[in-house]
This record gives sequence, C-alpha cells and structure tokens, in this order.
Amino acid sequence: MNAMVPAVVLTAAACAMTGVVAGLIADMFGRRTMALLLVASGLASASAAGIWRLWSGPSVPEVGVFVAGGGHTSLASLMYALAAASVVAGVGTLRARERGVAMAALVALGAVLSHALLATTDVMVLFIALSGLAVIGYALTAGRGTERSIAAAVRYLVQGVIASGLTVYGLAIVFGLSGGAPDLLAARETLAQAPTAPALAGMALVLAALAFKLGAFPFHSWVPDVYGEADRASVAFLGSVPKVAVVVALLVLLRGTAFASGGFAVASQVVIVLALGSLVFGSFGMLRERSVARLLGYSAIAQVGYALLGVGSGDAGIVATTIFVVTYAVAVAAAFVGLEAIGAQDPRWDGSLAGLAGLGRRAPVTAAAMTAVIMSLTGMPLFAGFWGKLHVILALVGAGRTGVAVVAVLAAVVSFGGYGAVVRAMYFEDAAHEDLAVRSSRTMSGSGYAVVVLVALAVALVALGVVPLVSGVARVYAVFSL
Amino acid sequence: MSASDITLAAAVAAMIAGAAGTALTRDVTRLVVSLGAFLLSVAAIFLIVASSLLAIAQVFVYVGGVLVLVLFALMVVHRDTDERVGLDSLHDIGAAAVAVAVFAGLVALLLPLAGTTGSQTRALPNDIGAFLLGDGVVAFEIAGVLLLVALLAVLVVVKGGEDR
Amino acid sequence: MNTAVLVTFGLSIVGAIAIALAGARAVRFSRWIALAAPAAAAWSGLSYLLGAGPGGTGGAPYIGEAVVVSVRWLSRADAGIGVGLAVDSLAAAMLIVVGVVAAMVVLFSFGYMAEDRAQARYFSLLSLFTGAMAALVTSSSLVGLFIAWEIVGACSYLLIGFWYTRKSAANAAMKAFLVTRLGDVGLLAGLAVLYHETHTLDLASVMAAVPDLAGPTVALVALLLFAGAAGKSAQFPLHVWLPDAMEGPTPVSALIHAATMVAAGVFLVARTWPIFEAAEGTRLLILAIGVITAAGASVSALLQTDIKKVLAYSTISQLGFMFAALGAGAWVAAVFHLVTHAAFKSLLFLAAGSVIHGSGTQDLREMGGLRRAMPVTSATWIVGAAALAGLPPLSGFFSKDAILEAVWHATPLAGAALFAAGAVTTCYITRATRLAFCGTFRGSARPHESGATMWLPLVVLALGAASLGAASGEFARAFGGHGGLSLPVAAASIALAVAGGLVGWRLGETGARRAQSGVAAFVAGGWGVDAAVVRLAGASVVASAALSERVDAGIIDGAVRAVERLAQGISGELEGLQSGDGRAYSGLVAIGAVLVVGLTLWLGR
Amino acid sequence: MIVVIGCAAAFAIGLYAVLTRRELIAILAGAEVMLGAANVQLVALALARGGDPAVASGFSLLVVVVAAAEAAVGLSIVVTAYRSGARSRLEEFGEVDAE
Repeated sequence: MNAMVPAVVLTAAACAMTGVVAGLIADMFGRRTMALLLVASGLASASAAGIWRLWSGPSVPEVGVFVAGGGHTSLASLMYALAAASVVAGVGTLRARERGVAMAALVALGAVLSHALLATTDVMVLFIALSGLAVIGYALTAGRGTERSIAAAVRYLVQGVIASGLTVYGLAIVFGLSGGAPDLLAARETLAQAPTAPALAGMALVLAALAFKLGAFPFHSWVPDVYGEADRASVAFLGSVPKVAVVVALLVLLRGTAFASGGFAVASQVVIVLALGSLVFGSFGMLRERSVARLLGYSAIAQVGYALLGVGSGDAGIVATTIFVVTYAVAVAAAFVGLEAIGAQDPRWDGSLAGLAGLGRRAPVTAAAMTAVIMSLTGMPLFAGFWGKLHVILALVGAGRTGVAVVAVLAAVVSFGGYGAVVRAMYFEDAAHEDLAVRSSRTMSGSGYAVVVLVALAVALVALGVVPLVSGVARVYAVFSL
Repeated sequence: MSASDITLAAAVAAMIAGAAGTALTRDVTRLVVSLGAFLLSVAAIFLIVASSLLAIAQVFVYVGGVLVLVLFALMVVHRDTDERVGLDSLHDIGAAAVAVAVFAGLVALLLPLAGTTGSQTRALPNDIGAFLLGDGVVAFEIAGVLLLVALLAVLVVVKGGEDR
Repeated sequence: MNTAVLVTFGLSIVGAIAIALAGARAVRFSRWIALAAPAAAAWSGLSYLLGAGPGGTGGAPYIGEAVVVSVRWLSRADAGIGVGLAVDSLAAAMLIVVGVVAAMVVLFSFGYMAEDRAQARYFSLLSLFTGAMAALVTSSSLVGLFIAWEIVGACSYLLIGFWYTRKSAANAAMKAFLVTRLGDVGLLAGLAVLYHETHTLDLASVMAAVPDLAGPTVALVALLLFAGAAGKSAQFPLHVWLPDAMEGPTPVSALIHAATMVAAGVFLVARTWPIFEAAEGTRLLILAIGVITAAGASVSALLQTDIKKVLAYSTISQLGFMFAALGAGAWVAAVFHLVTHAAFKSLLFLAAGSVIHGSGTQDLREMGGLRRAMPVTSATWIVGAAALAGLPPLSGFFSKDAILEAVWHATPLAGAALFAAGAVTTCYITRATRLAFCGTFRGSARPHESGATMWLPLVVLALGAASLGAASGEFARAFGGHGGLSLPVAAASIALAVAGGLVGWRLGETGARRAQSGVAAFVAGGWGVDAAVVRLAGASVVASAALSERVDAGIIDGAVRAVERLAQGISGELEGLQSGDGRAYSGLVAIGAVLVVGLTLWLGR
Repeated sequence: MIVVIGCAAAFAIGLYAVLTRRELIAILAGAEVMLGAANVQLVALALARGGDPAVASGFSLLVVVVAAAEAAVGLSIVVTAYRSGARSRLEEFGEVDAE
C-alpha cells in the first residue's frame, strides 16, 4: 500500500499537518503570532522536504494514486513555499483576527489538498481535494468579516454548489464508464472502449469543474469578486497554489490518463476555446477596473487563458504550461503579498488604483518590488513571466496554432493597459494627500513581514527571469518538468 | 416485474417527488419535509441497489445531520417573523430551459448504458471498510483532512461575521 | 573567442546595480563605474576588427564565426532554441559605435547632470542600457536579439520619463512605450512565423533556411520584421514618439534617441538581410517609407523652435535615409550612414545639451550669438552640422552620397526626393546654427562655456564626425560594395547643399529678427533680395508642415485614440457579464457547463 | 434504467431550484438534491457497468461525507450572512461597486 503513496508526499503532508496542529495548540494558549509562525514553519519544512528529496538524487517518477517524483516534487515544494509565504505575509492581518490562526491553518490544509490534487489520477481524491479547496475558498473569503466579503462568499458559494453538483455527475459518468475503477490510469483500457459520447460528456463535466476552479471563462464570475473582497494575504494563497495544482491536474488528466487516448483529442480544442474566452474577457476586463485587487482578478482570468493555451497545445505544451504556471503562481502570490504590504503600511488605503498614487516616493522598496512583480505578470523580458508566456506562444506555434498565438499576443498587448495603470499610478501620479508623518505613525505593526516576503518573491521573479539568460532555460526549468 | 423492481420504482418516484417538492414548494415546513423525503428515498435506493452501510450513512449524515442543520438555519433566519414564512422563486424560462437541456442530455447519454447487465451482488459493510482502508486509503485520509477543513471553515466563517 | 563582450555585460549589470546601491551620496564616485561597460564594449569591437582584420568577413551580413558563448534553452532537440553571443564585423562596428558614444555621453553627463538629485538612477540606467545594446548587436539568435530589444526599449522608457514628476515627461514615456510596442508586436509575430517555418531562431540557421522558404512567407516575415524596425527607428507613421521623447535628459537623447537604439531598426534589417534580399516587394515598401520619412521629417525640422526638436526631426529624417538605402538594396551604405550619423548626431545633441546648459533655454528664438560665449561648443556644433549637411570632406558627405547614389540608381523618383530632402537638411541645420550661434544673444541668462567633462566629449565626437569618411574604403572592403564616389552625384548633392544652406541662412536671419512673432509670420517675414525663393520655400514649408502636423494629430493620434476607445468599449460591453448579480453568475456557471459539454460532444461526434 | 431517468430528473430539478430559488437556504436545499441525485447515479452507473459494489459504495460514502461537510459550511455562511445584515435572499447580495 505504502508503495502507492511515495514517501515524499507523506513527509511533506505530515510536516504541514504538524504545523497546523502545533499552531492550533499555540492559539489555545493565546500565543497568536507564534501560532501563525508555527503554521508557516510547518509549511516551510514541507517545502524543504521536497527540496531535500530533489537534492538527494535523481527522482524516478512513481506512478500510482499519485504520480510523484521529478517535476511533481518540485512543484509541491513550490506550493508549500508559496503557502508559507502567504501565511507569513499575513501575520499582521491574521493576528488581529480572532480566528486568524484557523485561517492560516486553512491555508496550510489547502496546500496539503493542493498537493494531493497535483498529481492524482484517482477520481475520489480529485473530488475530495476540489471540494476541500472550494470550502477553503468560501471560508477565507467570508473570514474577512466585512459585509462585502460575506456577500462575495455567498455569491461564490452559490456558484460553487452548482459546480460541485456537476462535478459529481461528471465523475459518476467517468467512474461508471471505467467500470467502477477510481484510478483513471488503471482504467485506461476500459474507458477507451466505453461508448464515446457519454465518455466525452463525463470528461467535459470534469473539465468544466476544473475550469471553474481555475476561474476560466465562462466560469470566471467569482474571480474578481473573491480577489477583490478576501484578505489580500489569503488571495496570495487562493490565487496561486490551487492554480498550480489544478493546471497540473488538468495536464495529468488530459495527457497522462485514459483521457489521453484517441477519442479525446477534442479536449484540447475545447480547452483552447475556453482559453481564448478567458484571454479576451480577462484582458479587456482589466482596462476598466479601478480596484487593484479586482484588476488582478481579471488579470488572473487572462493568465489562466495562457495556461489553458499551453494545456491545449499538445506535448510541447506540457513543459510550457508548467513553466508558465510556476512563474505565474509566484508572481500572483507576490502581487497580493505586495497589496498586503501596501495596505499594512497605510491602513487607510481603500484598495483603489488612485490610492497608489505617489507610492514610488512614499514606499520606494515596496513600489520597486511591486513593479518587478507587475512586469513579470505583464511578461516583460528579464522577468520570470516572460519565459512563461514565450514558451506558451512557442508551443502554440509549434502545434500549428499560429492564429491562436497571434490572439494571445494581441491580448497581451491589450493587458498592457491594465498593468501599465498600476505602475503608472505608483510612479507617475501625485498623491492627493501627502501627510507622511500621519502615515508612518499609523503603519500597522507587522507590515514588515509582508514587505520582506514581497521583496523575496520579487527577487525570485527577477532571478528566474535573468538566470535562464545565462544558464539556458532548460537547466532552471527542468526541475519543474513533469 | 419482481417485488424489488417495484420497490425500486417506488423509491425513485419518491425521490423525484421529494426533489420537486424541494424545488417548488412555497412553504418552509413542506420544504423540509420534501427534502427529508428526497434524502430518505435516496437512502432507500442505496439500500436496494448497493449496500446497507451506505444507506445507513445517508440516513445518519443527511437526515440526522444536514436536515437538522437546514431546519436550524431556517429557524435562525426566520425567527423574528410571526406569520408563516413564504418561500418564492424567480421562475424563468431560461433556467427551465437549462434544466430541461441537462435532463434531456443526461438521459440521452446515459440511457444506453443502463441496459448492460451488471453485478447484482450488494456490498457488505466489511468489503467497504476493506476498500476504504486498502486501495482507497488515500481518499479516505484526504476526506479526513477535508473534515478538519470544514470544521475550521465553520469556525472562521462564524467568527468572521462576529468580528465586525 | 571574444571575452570582452562577456565582460561588457558583466560590467554593465554589475555597474548598474553598484551605482543604484551606492545611491545619491556616493554618485560623484560611483558614476565613474558607468564608464566601464562602454569602454569594454568599444574595446571588444576594436579588438575583433584589429584581430580579424577588415576583409575577413567575406561580405556576409551575418556569419556564425567568433561565437562567444552559446547555450540551448530547451532540452528537447526539435524545439531547441539557442541563445548566444557572436561577434562579427557588423557587430564589432556597432559595438564600437555604442561603446564610444556611450562613453562620451556618460562623461558629458558628469557635468550636465551634476545638479540632479536622481543621478544614481540615471547612471545606473545608462549602464544597463549599454549592456543591453551590446547584447542586441552581438546576439546570435533572434530570441536573444528580441529580449535585448525589449530591454533597451524599457531603458528608453525609463529615461524618457526620467523626470517623471513632469506630466509631459510621463506622457511622452508612455507614448514612446505604446508606439514602439506596436512595432514590437509585428516583430514578435515575424519571429513566430519564422519559427513556424524554419523551427529555429538561430540567426545562422535561419539565414541558411531562407532560400527554401516560399516567396509570400519571406515577404510576410520581412514585412513583420520591418514593422518592428519601423517602430524602434521611428519611421512613418510610427515616428510620432521620437519628438516627444526629447522630454528626457539631452545626453540620453544623444545616446538612445540619436545614435544607438533608434538605429537598432536599421541594424535589424541589415542583420537579417538575406530575408529582405529575397523580399523585393517589401523592400519597395521600405524604400517608399524611408523616402517619405526622410523628406517629411526634414521639412518638419525646418519649423521647430526647440533646438532638440530640430535634432529629433533631423534624426527621423536621417533614419529615413538609411531605410531608403535598405529599400534600395544598399545595406552597406545604410550601415555606414548609421555609423557616421551616430558620430555627428550624438555630437549635435551633446552640443545642444551644452548650449542648453550654458544658455538656460531650449528655445532657438531666445539664443543667438553663442559662438562668442561658447567657442568650443559652437566650433564642434559647426563640424557636426557640416557633417549632417554632407559637406566634403566630412563623414556625412561620404555616407550620404553612397545612399543617394544607390537610391538614384534604384528609382530615380525616390532619388530625386532624397536629393530634395538633402537640400532641406542643409537648410534646417543652417537655420538652427545661425539662430543659435550668430547674431546677438536674445535670452535672459548669461551664457557661458561648459566645463571640461562636457566639452571634451564634444571634441572627441567632432574628430570622429570629421574623419570617419576616411573609413569608407575600409568599410566597403569589409562588407562588400564599392567605396568610391560617383562624381555627378557628389557634385549635385554639394550644389544642393550649398543652395539649401543659403536659404537656411536667410530663414535663420528672419527668425532671429522676428523672434516672438509666431510660426507663420516667422516664415512669411522672410522678405529680402531673394524674397521669392524664401516665400516659395516658406509657403510650401508651412503648408507641408501643417499637413504633417495634421497627419500626426488627426490621423495617427486619432487612430491611437480610436483603438483606445474601442478597447474601452469592448471592455464596457464585457463588463455587462460581471453585473454583480449573484443569480446571473450562477446561471453562467450552469450554462457554461452545458455549453462545454455540448461543444465537446459536437467536436467529438 | 428507471434509476438513470430518475436521477437525471432529480438532478435537473435540483439545478432548477438552485437557479430560481430566492431564499439562500432553499438554494442550498436544491444543491443537496443535485448532489444526492448525482451520488445515486454514481453508484447505479458503476454497478451497471460491472463495477465492484464495495468500491462504488466506498466512493459514494465519501461523496456523502464531503457533501455534508460542504453543506455545513454553506449553511454557516448563510447564517453569518443573515446575522451581518438580516439578508437571506440571493439578490440581496449584489455586488456593490467599488466607487
């Protein structure tokens, strides 16, 4: 039995769970900061476990319930690290909340569920992990406790239960057609011989469920909502870690399991359609948005479009998608950590673009790091995001979808308007009110956590953008290839 | 038509009736009763086609847990109104069209599959336990994580509302 | 192996970081670091030329020899894209240009930027720019070139908006960014098509594969690459950003917006010459655009009252000359003109910077008589102006005549237009010279000569501007083509230059006398002995300038605004989906799922 | 066969309830109907295709547990939302514009 669950999965999950338990115990004694840091350190050691596994020798992919090893291990490490970053960055906010530690624990459990989702070919695990992540999403959104955030959680919940019902039905079909075998890898033969139309419908429902989780068009409605209303540090987790997991799960399902066989070639076309819709909707949606977090929500829709383009462009797309989703996850986590830092430095900030005016002078370090993050999201060369977009576009062209690639490039051009507005607000616009003294005295204690995490992530983005120029992309990103 | 077939048909009919009642009634009490009927008939179908354990779990978890929760929530939400609370819907043709499309699509896709003969044996509780602690242990463990998640989530949500 | 190139990048990045870290207080010391990267770039170019010897390249625009370093990106063999550095004669020539001009600009900036509080940022960006530009010219693959291309664009953006508290500077930076990106989209699309067709973006392999490509494909690729080049090199109708870019510090204009970055478009075309050689139709378009740009911008330059704007339009016009040469097939002439232009135009910009520094104004109408107060500046300016005008034996004469000859032989009509543009060139530069340096001072400040760190670079560049013509023979031998002069062309161009100069002299005088009376009166006021000539010239100048103004404001800006409005409109329409109504959202999820299933079944039927 | 039709019908009815009900609790009740119907379908299809009853029942059991957990969280959100402003209908939770 244990052979089916590679040791590294257990080790990492155990580390994270230990952190959760330790944190909850510390919370009982009222040591909230310590509790939060315990949760974070559990996640950090989970991340380290994966890195140690990579260090200790070339990993052999093991196939079972989990397809672990190689890229999956490093992706899991990355996810735990990002979850830890979100907890640490949120220390300032979370320790002011009565259930802050529980929220951090939800983040940690979310990382464990994402890890489970990352490489599973088991429909049961897939379903439970998806549901768990949905529940975490509702709770973290409502946990902010404002009327608006609760309203957003309600809207998200109603959409989520529909998606959940469709997911179970889709899984019912897939599970039934594969002769009652939960492992899609084992069910390759059975599923390939099943009647095509129902099998396709089942796959389409599963695809729709994953697309909902990703926030792809037309399942996108909750994204700007949740990104705009939940705690910024929570979004740093919600927007990054589950995204990596779901995108990779999609890759594994569509390219590695029963769905990869001949009759399912349509999947890539459907994915491309969803991707194009997301690209167009997200890119244009960014243009009118005045709230930074909601703008990043639209950006997330567009970026999911790129990830799906990678998923839809054949074998060459596997590496491209992984590279893209890794760079995007780091960037989006950093972006929301940055918003957390800005909000912590100036509690009066209302989250609007206009409120960022003059940030370049008020908080030069935060603004510079934020600029690097935005550049990476934009896909500028020298930043990690460039490599992601470049590879997706090259993969598309390689797969003979030049027209789609052109649309992707054009959508990127449209999105410049949205990203440019953020940088422009920080550097090129004057603040309406310049009372630095008041500002600094009101700075919440704990903003330091967010700033440090932000700078670390921004440096990582620049490093991931520059190092490949020197070493070649292959060496850096080989760690992440599946 | 054997006796079990007739029982099954009755259970299915009760399930549809319960669902319809849940969807359409304008009365709170009837909603709860309809939902209860639906959940119980699901348990009955489980009992007939699959396993007694599943049916018992369905009764315990849903009828004993969720239904009480629904009732409780309804009471909280409507405690300050004296008269009988009405429930209404925004019936619209679009939603009906979507629902009909889903129904038609599912029947068209799945009906051909149902004719094939399957195993007629039912699962014993022991077998289910062996599966969940054997091949299904990962899913089982992760369901445990999910329950912890749900517990924390409820705490966070309720406190989040109070923090304001 | 040419490790000096690697040293250039290292110094550039390390320098940029070191200067930025050292901050404002240590900048008097740390700014010397910014000289290191240009010096290394110039040295690496020079050492290659001395080592390989002219003539060693056999006339090809790109050869894969002298590869400095090369790495592959993706491990998959078929999808592999190499990125690497290679030095050949063309790259070496560009390296010398970049290195020398950058070094002079940095040195000049010591004095020019002495009072600025954000010097550290300035020198740090200059250092980074130099490295990126060196990477651009030495990249052995189009991907590397594109990356460097974007980085120099970003540096340009940041330096135009250097004084970002000024609204106009911030807007100019944004405009430059957006307009050049427009071209970059074309370039990226071109690379995508190339990659699709040849499965490589390695320069050497791409060039080897060009003969196998279908005619329309080559034409398309050439067109898309040219779109990128036109954006960077400010060719009509993408030229609108360059005059605005003068909002940046003047030495930046000298380096980026005169000598190096804007010439990158010319370099790109030269680098990928086999593609353009095979695409005759596209070359005709390039010729047309080049001639339109050269003639239109030179006329626009005539009417400017801001000394930097004169030079900006002049740069656009000279780049038009280069593109005309490329269109006519004479890429060697274009590259040679690129080199000489880099020398004399950066000289002119720096001299203008010195003038601005010394007289406290950018407005030509408030200058005058500066030759007495600023002898070194005015002497070097005149050398640069004469080189720009194409007077023998200065460098501009040789390079421009090569272009005129080539274009004349290709299409006499275009040649004639270029001859006219050459005459207008002399005209505007003479006018500007007279307005600034002759007569009496009309401004309010006390003009004074600039310090040694400022005039020394002027002298060095003036020597280059004067003498580079001598290299024309060497150049022709290194790249192919012939270095001799065609006597009739030279005679005609000299005659036209002299005539243009005389008209310009008159324009300068009237402008000086009626300093404040507005543009139309300014030209119309040119009564005198040769009133008829001046009036004819003046009327057509005003008319065509007004036309170009209207093209700029009405059509191009209008188009930009229309695109913006369209995007906002689409955005507004899509916003309807995000209505804020929870019911609509959940409906969308259900309908979406039905549609996804339906689409899947339909596709898989 | 009858089970397949019945489940499809119940699922569609549940979906209709979710889409049209105004009271949040009624929406969640509709969602329970969807999940219950899908769960029956899961068992029935797997058995019809010759699946192992133990495996199918185990999976179905997990679905029951997960759905109940989701329902608990959903109801807690509904109650919290009500307490935060006496709102219990979906249309009362419209998005307020940022400005």
